[in-house]
Amino acid sequence: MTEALIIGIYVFVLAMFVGFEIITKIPPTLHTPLMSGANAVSGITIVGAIIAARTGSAEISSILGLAAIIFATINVVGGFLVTDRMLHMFNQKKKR
Amino acid sequence: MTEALIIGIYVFVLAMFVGFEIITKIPPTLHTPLMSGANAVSGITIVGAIIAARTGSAEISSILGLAAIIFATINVVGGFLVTDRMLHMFNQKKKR
Amino acid sequence: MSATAFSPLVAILYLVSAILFVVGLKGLTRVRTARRGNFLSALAMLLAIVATLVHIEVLSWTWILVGLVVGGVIGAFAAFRIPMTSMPEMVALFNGCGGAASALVALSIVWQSVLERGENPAAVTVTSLLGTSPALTTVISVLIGSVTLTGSIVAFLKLKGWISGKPVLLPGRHVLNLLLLAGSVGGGVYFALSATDPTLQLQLLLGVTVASLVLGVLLVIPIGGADMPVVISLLNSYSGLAAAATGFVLQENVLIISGALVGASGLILTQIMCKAMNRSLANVLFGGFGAEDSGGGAAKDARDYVNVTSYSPEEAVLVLENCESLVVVPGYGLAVAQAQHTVRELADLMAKRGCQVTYGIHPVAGRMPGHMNVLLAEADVPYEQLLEMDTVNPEFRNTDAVLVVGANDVVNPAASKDPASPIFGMPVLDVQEASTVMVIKRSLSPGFAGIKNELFEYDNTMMLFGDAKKILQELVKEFKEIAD
Amino acid sequence: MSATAFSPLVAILYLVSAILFVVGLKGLTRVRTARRGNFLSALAMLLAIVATLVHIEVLSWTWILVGLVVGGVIGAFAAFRIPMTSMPEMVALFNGCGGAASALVALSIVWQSVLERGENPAAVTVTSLLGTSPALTTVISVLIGSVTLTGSIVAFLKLKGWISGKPVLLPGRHVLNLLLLAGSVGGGVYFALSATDPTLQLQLLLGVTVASLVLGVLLVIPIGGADMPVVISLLNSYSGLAAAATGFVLQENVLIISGALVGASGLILTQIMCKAMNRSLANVLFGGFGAEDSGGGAAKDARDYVNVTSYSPEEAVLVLENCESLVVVPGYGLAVAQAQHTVRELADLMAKRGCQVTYGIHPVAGRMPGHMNVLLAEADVPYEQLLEMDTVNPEFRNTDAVLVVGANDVVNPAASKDPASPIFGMPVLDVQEASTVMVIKRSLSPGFAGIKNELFEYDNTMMLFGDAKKILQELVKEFKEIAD
Ligand SMILES: NC(=O)c1ccc[n+]([C@@H]2O[C@H](COP(=O)([O-])OP(=O)(O)OC[C@H]3O[C@@H](n4cnc5c(N)ncnc54)[C@H](OP(=O)(O)O)[C@@H]3O)[C@@H](O)[C@H]2O)c1
Ligand SMILES: NC(=O)c1ccc[n+]([C@@H]2O[C@H](COP(=O)([O-])OP(=O)(O)OC[C@H]3O[C@@H](n4cnc5c(N)ncnc54)[C@H](OP(=O)(O)O)[C@@H]3O)[C@@H](O)[C@H]2O)c1
Repeated sequence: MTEALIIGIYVFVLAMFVGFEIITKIPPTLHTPLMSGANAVSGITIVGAIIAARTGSAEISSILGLAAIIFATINVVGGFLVTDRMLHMFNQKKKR
Repeated sequence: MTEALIIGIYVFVLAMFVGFEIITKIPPTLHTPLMSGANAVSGITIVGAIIAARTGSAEISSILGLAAIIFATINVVGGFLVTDRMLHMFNQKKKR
Repeated sequence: MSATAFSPLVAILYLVSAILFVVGLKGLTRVRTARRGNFLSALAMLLAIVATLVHIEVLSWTWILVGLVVGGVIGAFAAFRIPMTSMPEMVALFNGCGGAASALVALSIVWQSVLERGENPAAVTVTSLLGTSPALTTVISVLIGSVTLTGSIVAFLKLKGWISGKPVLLPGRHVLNLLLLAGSVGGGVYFALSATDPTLQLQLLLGVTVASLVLGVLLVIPIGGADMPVVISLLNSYSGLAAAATGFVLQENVLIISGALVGASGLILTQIMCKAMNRSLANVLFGGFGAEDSGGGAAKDARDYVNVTSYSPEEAVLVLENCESLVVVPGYGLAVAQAQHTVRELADLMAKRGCQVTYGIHPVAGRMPGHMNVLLAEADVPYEQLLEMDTVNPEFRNTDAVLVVGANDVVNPAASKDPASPIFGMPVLDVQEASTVMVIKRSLSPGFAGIKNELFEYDNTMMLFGDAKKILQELVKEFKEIAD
Repeated sequence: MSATAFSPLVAILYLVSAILFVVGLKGLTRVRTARRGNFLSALAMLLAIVATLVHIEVLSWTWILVGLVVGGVIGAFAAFRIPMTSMPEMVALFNGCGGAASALVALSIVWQSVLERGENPAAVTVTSLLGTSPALTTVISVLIGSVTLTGSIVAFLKLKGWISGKPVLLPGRHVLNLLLLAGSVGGGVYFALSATDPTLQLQLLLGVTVASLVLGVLLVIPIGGADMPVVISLLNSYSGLAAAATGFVLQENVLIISGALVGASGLILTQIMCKAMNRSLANVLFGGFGAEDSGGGAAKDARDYVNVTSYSPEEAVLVLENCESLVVVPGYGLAVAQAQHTVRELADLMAKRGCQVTYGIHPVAGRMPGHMNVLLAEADVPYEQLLEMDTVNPEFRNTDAVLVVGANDVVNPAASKDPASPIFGMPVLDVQEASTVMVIKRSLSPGFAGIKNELFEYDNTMMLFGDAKKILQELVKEFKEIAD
């Protein structure tokens, strides 16, 4: 095991703890928005997709990268917008 | 800034988040035990003290290291024992 | 990062982005802060993307821009076009995209760093070039990403009704799944540890990919359509873990952190959802709940019921017009009939006559968490009128009438009375305590749990058979006639 | 780690240790799990120590063992010997030890890696040898560690009463503190960034050490003795941050993680404690609360009071023997008089006569959080009889008698009635609602906040002047006589 892997594991474990702790009691109304918001966050893999596609060559790796960018962007853009749409609905109601 | 420093900062920030999140509502009875328990944990600097004193030479660094070990061990041993003593009292009461 | 040189500035930007993700997700757990939380997460994502673009040596912008624009347009279009009530399907699809992206990134890294090297490609393997642990995390990323992709697609199809929502229980499916999993993991480990031949390594990788794609299908197929929200939440957690695995491959902390955040919060949310249905996660995943052969108390049609009294809308209005308090209990049927606007119209008419109208919302009514809230919010029902289960349950004994619109399991008294019932222990709405209970549904067919509901036989229950929207429209019409 | 080669096994052991610290600290926040939590933290520490010993190349065990044994014996001895009621002092001292250790480790690293090198020491500085950021974190560790050390010692002395608990308000202290802080930070930065001359660097480091030691004293001296628990909690947070800084110097993640955990949890706990007193942290640190010149409503003695009626223990017993319900409200005076056993004796006698006895515990009664709980636990008072403020407050109106033993501020009605009062807004126990209030204290001198308490003038208040233990003993004696 390399030092880089170990450090990754440290960071991973700590972030898991943070993830477990911040989600505690959550009202049922927010289950779906949280799900779709978190889902959008998992689109962070877009960073990797950009790195994969950066050569812009016609080689397989770049084509895979392009596909990855498209999929990841759908996930990110769609996810955040859909979440906002849902939450907007609740907020509107509360203001009255 | 070196990569090592940055990684340290990542780990530090994540651990701060964990620390902030795990302490939420805490009954007043536990304020003092938590304080002294956390205090004992900060004695983790004993790891550094051992490293500092490992040469066992008569040089200043080792003497500083020896002093550091003594202080850190007082903190660790005293802290955990005193916390346990306090908590023992509460527990006893509850069992009846 | 393996692909690029270390830059402190970019590392700091990534750190800020990770912090914003934490703060954003935390915000999403409170109604007051949810929207800002989502916004902060989106900002974090933007920051991460910009930092990446600044950081890496982009050799050609074309594909990156094409990818961003195409994906962005599709995503935005989908997000704005779909009706609110199809949210779970949409989230499933988006989630599948995330899984696919993680798997594709890992595959692309393999091609790029090994197969497409200028030197003799036959001489190097992923392991010899990148090291054992990146090779291992690559294959983990591919495995989890692929399972997420096909699992999400199956969930989507089930929710859309394009394939049967019924659990498909293949014989020996547990053994088959175990074999596939063992094959994928074994192949992956062999890929990372022992392969010395690049051709073999490539074959192994493709084998793992195919096996995990199949596994994703087989894992979700045996789960009933109505359990899909739980499955999606779990797959969402997986897509986070896949992103984290990609982060290990690229040695990028921001991916590891955000991926782990999603992984952990997805797991917690899945557990919360299972708890609300009073079932274990294992039961959801492997129980084949809702299949034809589901346990005792199964009911298919009217033959199981005695003493059911059916009423006409006119008769119902005679009761309703004298009510001083009404609780509307919506369920999945409201969504099917798209009757949210009509129910609101009726409620407004009643309120105008001085009746106090509230809505009793069961946490798992409908087919996704918050389903009823979303539906009623779309019809502009005031937020204050929506009462949660714990608030409304003590009120029923003082309520004149309850109007159950397309709900079934969430008002089934067996859940608290009959220990043999499959839903025994799930907290339900005690509508039977009210003076009169009106139930609108099309027939005596069961709800999601596939069991009989003796509420329909109670003496104070009036059944109004028909499509929810049609019945409600008739009620509204009758009411208006009275008013004239 | 700079001092040793990387070892995956040790890194994993450290990770397990860090996880145990998290789980342990979390456990400490619930009564049910607190003891196990403390045990897990101790286990984590043991694991970290063992991993370190296995890992590093120990050239001589003598000093390490001597250090561990000497420190362990002193720590254990102190922990077992001190009475429960001196906990805050003890924690302060332990905390000072932690700060000192962090500072010493940082200093030792400087000596070891720079000054004691075989080569020409004049040619290298900390910065040139270890790099800028380790140099910077070294000086941070020294700074925070030193402030923690002397600050904790002053807190200890104030609590012990060896120096005056009164705030010592030097003129111009804010300016002086700012200068010292600026000097330390400036010196530290210069040390890390620009020094090229090892002699100058050494002088700077010693200068920073001395300045921070002085700063620690000056920061705590102006704070009143009764605010020491808050100060100790804050210093506790600092000692965590010092440990984290040491972790940066050594590039050891387990130190960074545990240090940050303590830093963060200490901050939160400090805030919680300030909130319970309804004061801001800034007010605690810089307000000089409890000084001679403290604002309106200050009261020194009996001249400020009219209409105070003093009773004898015999008269009090006449009232008590007819009570059906009694709430004992203990305060700081109970601790001073060490009257916890006697109060319990009285309560038992009352209970035997059929009176229902409970204790009303204010969250900041006494001089440390949980002070009263610890005290009464020592006297074996059953846990169920201790009621928290929110539980007991609605009960007072139905209570026959309240026995206030050495409490003052926590039963001061001005907190809810008089907006000009310095303690206005702090939630208090509404003892005046009971039929009779008996107050045991030695005189009419004020409590910690230094203000008048008009409760003593109320018509339903009976003052019993004298040392709490003595008065209670007399009450017990009278009671026994009645029983005979
Ligand atoms: N909310 C979630 O997150 C979630 C997730 C997974 C599972 N579930 C499960 O889903 C169930 C939800 O309970 P529920 O009471 O809301 O629904 P349900 O028990 O599934 O019952 C829905 C009822 O609506 C009726 N219906 C369907 N279409 C209709 C229409 N057009 N007009 C009128 N009635 C119609 C159906 O009867 P007819 O066919 O006779 O009309 C059916 O009995 C629970 O068992 C829960 O555990 C919920
Ligand atoms: N608990 C914490 O964590 C904490 C921390 C910081 C500050 N504080 C502050 O401390 C105060 C606590 O309130 P409190 O009501 O418990 O105490 P208090 O307001 O300080 O009053 C204590 C009273 O006990 C009396 N007393 C002292 N020795 C006695 C003896 N031997 N026998 C009988 N009476 C004796 C004193 O009056 P005589 O001199 O007339 O006898 C004094 O008025 C609050 O203001 C709180 O904000 C608490």
